[in-house]
Amino acid sequence: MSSKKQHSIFYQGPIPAQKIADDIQKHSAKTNIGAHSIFLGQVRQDEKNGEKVVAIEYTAYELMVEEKMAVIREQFFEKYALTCMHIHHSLGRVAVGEICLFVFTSSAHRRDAIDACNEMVETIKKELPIWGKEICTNQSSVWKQNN
Amino acid sequence: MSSKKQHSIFYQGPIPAQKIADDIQKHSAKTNIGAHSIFLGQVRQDEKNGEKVVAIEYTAYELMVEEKMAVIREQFFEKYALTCMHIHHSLGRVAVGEICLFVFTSSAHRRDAIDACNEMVETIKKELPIWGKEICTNQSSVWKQNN
Amino acid sequence: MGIKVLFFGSVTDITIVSELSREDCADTDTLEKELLKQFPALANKKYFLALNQQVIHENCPLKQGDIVALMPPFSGG
Amino acid sequence: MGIKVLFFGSVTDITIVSELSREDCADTDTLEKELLKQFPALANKKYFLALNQQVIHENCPLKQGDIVALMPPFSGG
Repeated sequence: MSSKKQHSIFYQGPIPAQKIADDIQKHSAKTNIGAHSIFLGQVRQDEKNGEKVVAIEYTAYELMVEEKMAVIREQFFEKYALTCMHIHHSLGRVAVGEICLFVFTSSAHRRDAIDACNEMVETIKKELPIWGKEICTNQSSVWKQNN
Repeated sequence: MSSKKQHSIFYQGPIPAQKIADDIQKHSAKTNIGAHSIFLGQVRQDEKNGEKVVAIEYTAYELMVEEKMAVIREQFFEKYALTCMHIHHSLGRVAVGEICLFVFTSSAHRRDAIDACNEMVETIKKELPIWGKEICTNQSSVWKQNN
Repeated sequence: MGIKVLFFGSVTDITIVSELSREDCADTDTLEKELLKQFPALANKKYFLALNQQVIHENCPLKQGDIVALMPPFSGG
Repeated sequence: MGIKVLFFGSVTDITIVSELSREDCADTDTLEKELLKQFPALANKKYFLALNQQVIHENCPLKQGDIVALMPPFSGG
């Protein structure tokens, strides 16, 4: 439960709703927390070339992600008065409707948790070497592009 | 599951982490969702006049809250491209470490869910006739003030 | 049916009761004067008035069945 | 131990393999030229280079044990 402990952000397959509940529950012992901010990315049923997306397959340069996250984590704890910050990103196949990203920040007062959560979502999308491949109904695939 | 259905935002006592998981899980069927933003208010162990807060007791002008929320909800669905928005606020006693507020917004693209969630938290604190009374270890109490 | 008066939050520290009824009252200014007589400590209290769940900022006529609420600053969340 | 080259995302559509080794290579410019000879379609591909998990924007000398990665724009989240 140490707030700055570094462990892999990667989760094999979709992130279960139950894990989110368990993580929230764990924080009830931290009585200096007043606010939690959570962002969840869910795989959306887009259409690519007329075919429906059924899943995204995620791959990553894991070693580089871990090294970058260690630096980013330090920066966030310097910038924001956070009690804790937990980040989980799926690897492998995540079907439409399932959760692929879980960002969870906590603080005494709401602005720190909210602002850190928002900035972290942007940082993950821009800075981390992770790639999503959208798999369609006809087995065709399209590499995802972030905006 | 209709996104604009109006029902009471009030929840008797603390909001269980399990309810949050169940609510997230329900949204996996909505395949046009790409992003969820969640804010949780947790009762913090402040000190008041040298006494530790052990709980907050919430009361509300329930009829007025429901009427205001119906208007606010319409405004939010006009302003943001939301798939759904769910708000739960505790009534009665919520102990330190327990959840008293749960704001949950969903959208196709992340900005709508995130911005709506942030604005809703501020709106709830400013606009809704709800009052919190902080109960301290020695049974003394202090009416909570929002900043 | 009269006029119902509701008290919320720290206002109830003064009124003790959370609700009372008036047989009749011409307007909200008159009602406030009567309440101040009954609960003098309200004079030092910051509160808003709501008439039938709408915050009001000026004197409003009252009719049978109206609900007036005395609400201190909100502190939800 | 040589130099390890890693391919990610849409770059692997061109290279098919996700990893290969070079016995020796003077610098990243030289390595890129060799890779372009082996995989000509890389010429039309947008990608960044990372040397030992750090994005690089200019030519860098290579030594035994170095890891070079070819990474197309990120699309996590």
